[in-house]
Amino acid sequence: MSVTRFDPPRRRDPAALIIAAGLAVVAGVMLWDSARLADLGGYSGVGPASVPRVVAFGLLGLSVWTAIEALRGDFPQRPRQAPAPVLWIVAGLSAQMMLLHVAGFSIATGILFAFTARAFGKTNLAMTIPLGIGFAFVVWTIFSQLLMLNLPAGPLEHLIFPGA
Amino acid sequence: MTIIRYIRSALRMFGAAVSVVSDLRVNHLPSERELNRLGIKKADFQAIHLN
Amino acid sequence: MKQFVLAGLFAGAVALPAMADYTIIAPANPGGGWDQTARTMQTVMQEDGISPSVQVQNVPGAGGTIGLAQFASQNSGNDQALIVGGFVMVGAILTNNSPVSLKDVTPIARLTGEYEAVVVPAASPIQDMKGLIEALKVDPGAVSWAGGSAGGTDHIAVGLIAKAAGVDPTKINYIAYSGGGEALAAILGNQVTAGVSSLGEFDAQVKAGTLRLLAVSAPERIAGVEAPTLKESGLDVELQNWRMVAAAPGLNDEQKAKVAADIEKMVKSENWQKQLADKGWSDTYLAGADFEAQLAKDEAATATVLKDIGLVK
Amino acid sequence: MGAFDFLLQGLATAAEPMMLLYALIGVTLGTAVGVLPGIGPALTVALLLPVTYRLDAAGSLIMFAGIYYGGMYGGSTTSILLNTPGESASIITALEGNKMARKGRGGPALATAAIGSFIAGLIATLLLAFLAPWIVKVALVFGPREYFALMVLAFVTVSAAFGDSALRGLTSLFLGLALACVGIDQLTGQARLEFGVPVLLDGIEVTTMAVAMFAVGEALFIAGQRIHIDDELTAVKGSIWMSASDWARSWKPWLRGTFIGFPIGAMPAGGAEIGTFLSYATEKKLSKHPEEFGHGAIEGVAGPEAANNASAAGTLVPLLTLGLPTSATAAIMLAGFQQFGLQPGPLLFATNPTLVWGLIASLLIANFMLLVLNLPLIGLWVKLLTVPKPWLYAGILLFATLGTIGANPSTFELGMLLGFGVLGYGMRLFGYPIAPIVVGLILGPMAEQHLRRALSISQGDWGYLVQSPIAAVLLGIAALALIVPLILRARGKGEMLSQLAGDED
Repeated sequence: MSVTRFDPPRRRDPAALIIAAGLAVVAGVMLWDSARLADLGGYSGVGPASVPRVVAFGLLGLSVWTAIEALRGDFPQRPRQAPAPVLWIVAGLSAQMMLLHVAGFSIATGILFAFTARAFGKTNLAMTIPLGIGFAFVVWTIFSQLLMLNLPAGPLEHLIFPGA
Repeated sequence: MTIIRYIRSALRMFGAAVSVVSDLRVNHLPSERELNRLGIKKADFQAIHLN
Repeated sequence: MKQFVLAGLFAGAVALPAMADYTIIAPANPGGGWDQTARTMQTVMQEDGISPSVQVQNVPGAGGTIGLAQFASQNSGNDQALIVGGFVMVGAILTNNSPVSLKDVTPIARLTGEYEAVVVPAASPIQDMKGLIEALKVDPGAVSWAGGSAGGTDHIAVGLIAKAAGVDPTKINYIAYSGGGEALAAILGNQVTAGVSSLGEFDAQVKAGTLRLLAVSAPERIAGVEAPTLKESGLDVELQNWRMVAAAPGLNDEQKAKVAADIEKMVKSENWQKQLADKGWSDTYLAGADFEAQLAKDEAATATVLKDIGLVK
Repeated sequence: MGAFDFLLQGLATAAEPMMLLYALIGVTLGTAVGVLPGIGPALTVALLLPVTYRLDAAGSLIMFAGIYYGGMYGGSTTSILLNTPGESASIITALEGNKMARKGRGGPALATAAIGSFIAGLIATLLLAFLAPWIVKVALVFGPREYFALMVLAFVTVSAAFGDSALRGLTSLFLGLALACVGIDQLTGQARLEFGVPVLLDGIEVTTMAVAMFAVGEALFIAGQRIHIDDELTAVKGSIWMSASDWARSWKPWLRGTFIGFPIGAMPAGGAEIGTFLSYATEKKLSKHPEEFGHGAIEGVAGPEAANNASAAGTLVPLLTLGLPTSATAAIMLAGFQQFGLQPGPLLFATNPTLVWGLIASLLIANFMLLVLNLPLIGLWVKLLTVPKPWLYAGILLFATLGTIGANPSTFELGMLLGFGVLGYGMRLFGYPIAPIVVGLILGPMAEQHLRRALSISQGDWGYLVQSPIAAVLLGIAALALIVPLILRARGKGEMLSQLAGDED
């Protein structure tokens, strides 16, 4: 819910061309997948492959439309974005994903917490990582022990709750 | 006559509201013309921190 | 915080090694039949002291085959892990080409079961099973059947009925819904010719007179239900949508006997019988070699029907 | 039994202590997320879905509805005191509300917003209760073709007609429809687009997708913007209570806002915001003090705030009676019903009246709770605003991933969360609306199944789809809604271009 102030440029937009290509690729994958499905239309005449095909052709059409708008420069200009904070959050999510089953919920999520705070300007990771792990551990305790949610436990959780 | 004018103005207002909202949904600043139709000054609108 | 730690340690210390802490996998979303079965087992086993602590874990998806695959691969030799399953799983394994089948786990016992019911809207000109079969013979496409998901018990029932009536099962016009409840809307709204689902799904509407019950798939008449069996209607079809419990693969005989004994203790308890009565489930407990024989029979029959319907090649 | 008896029965259910507790949790959480910028009710409900696995259905749904109502209340606080809307439906409140606060009339502004929300919530919930049985009666004859037509209408209105660019709206919708194709086809049991990944057999989790789009995508976008405006809190000075003239100037806008907001919320893809803008414009037109607008006119707070709460209740009409979500929050609530194996729609009123009427009645109770929570406790809510952004977003992402992990602790699911989060970020960056992709994912499979069922019943005769008058009318409206804006846009192009040339910015 944020608003960008833009003035309409009139030039080719390579990024929009990439979007058009991406849409075409998705359509291609859907067509390829639907080709291997058995036609079990039965009495309706519309089988499991029909709707994916229709959606794929729709996407192809939208891809062409996007390409035309891109070439005519009708695409809206994008707000200026700083790449570093975005990458910090992506890195945090990736770290959590890879560490989750190795290090357990608290450590993995604590790193995500610290990296996100880093993206928003809290740069001192030596302080935010322990803080994040502590907070994530409290959350883990509440949700896994009280609300019986199935959250992966790691060394930290096993240390304090040997039964987990 | 007045009824027709009333309906037309209501419809125009509705159209403007739809257009402003759809602009906001895709993170665009609505156009001055649409905002004026709703009785909103663009400067006032821009003063709101939309984030 | 401290109290939690202490409580955790305490709970760990008092757990007696002789009693198993079971984890039951319900391979479906919360609220469904398998989930309810697992949670009823949890209640009874804990309350009757069969197991001090029982956990239920939902692993939904693909007719239970996702939960089954996860269960079989992660728990080999673990005699504290159980999974709930049922007849729907037999079909789902075949239609989904699941790499894991019931042969990869250790089936322990059949617990409960429900029979299928064939209904038509009260306004339908069809009065009995004979009328429905005649319409089916004239034009199979014109008779639309609403029921649960494709390849499930309801679909198999329709396939078996068509086959028994001498109609090509590939020609049936079966309309799948995500469950009997959703199919009910279509039947009540006169959108389809007939409906097939578990008797329990239609019970209230049959009693209210908005649906006409044509037949049930039980071997003999069910007490309190005024409808003939399919067999009485001249169709040699008998089908039960059963639910079972299985243990992990790779158990030795001793472990298997221990799990089977715990389950038997649960089923024989008053608490279990009371829970079944509350939920309207019938006790169709069957264990050991008898259950294995029944399972093999059901698997073979299902495979044939699914091939006949055209869902499995 | 009439609606009134059902409502009384529902009140008995909703007044059970546990249900009251759920409602209280819901409205408290809802107000909190309404106050905090960056998290809306849709995201909150999506985050809570996995946590409520173990709770009972009625209690969880009552909690979700409380969050929805609470979110609509809470959004006004930040608009008035910070000039920062907590929710898109309270943007317009900032216009007059913040001006009032700067003049030291923050108290009356907050009061008229809270009382207006209460009155609108009360009337609109009663309207919901009395309208629902009628719509249910009509909807009971709905078959697959009528539902199919209804969904086509929702697709069109959510993506094409209301989008700034039909291209981007439709692209978002079709991406949602493409994702909806993933998984086992329910009508034949065949696996589609699953690429050998067993988790995908059951399709893409709506909650994963929604959390990724709303939480991860939003956090990435805000982080990338880097312009973090220092929010300036306007202290509430002077009397908190409304003066006699404030009351006199507020009551009509409250009522008008209610009757503008309710039907717009009930329209497919209407959304709460449209009602708030319309209410503002109406109040300005009808006001005896039009010159005060733009300088803190109380009508400009009272009307829109009533409209946004009324539209929340309006949204529940199609959701409960037809199973049709018309906003992102409603779409997530639909996923909540489905989690408990319930399908909202006419049949739910017949098979589970206790739950439906308990839910409706609990909305009335929630409304009273909100009034109590909001008037005296404003100071407490304002404190929430002092949470610095780094901790706020770090917390949001922590809970976003907690929800996903709780539902399914798999690396793959987290990978999807990240992937869809980046997609959501890209969509925001390029001006693609988010709602169509979510609606496409949720309604896509339903639309496909209804279409194929309808064609199965008619044995392949496409004409059957339009032979029912209801279905034909719905499809006709959908076609108009798709084509008319395109024509208008094409015709208006020349005019627009000359406008652009003349625009100073």
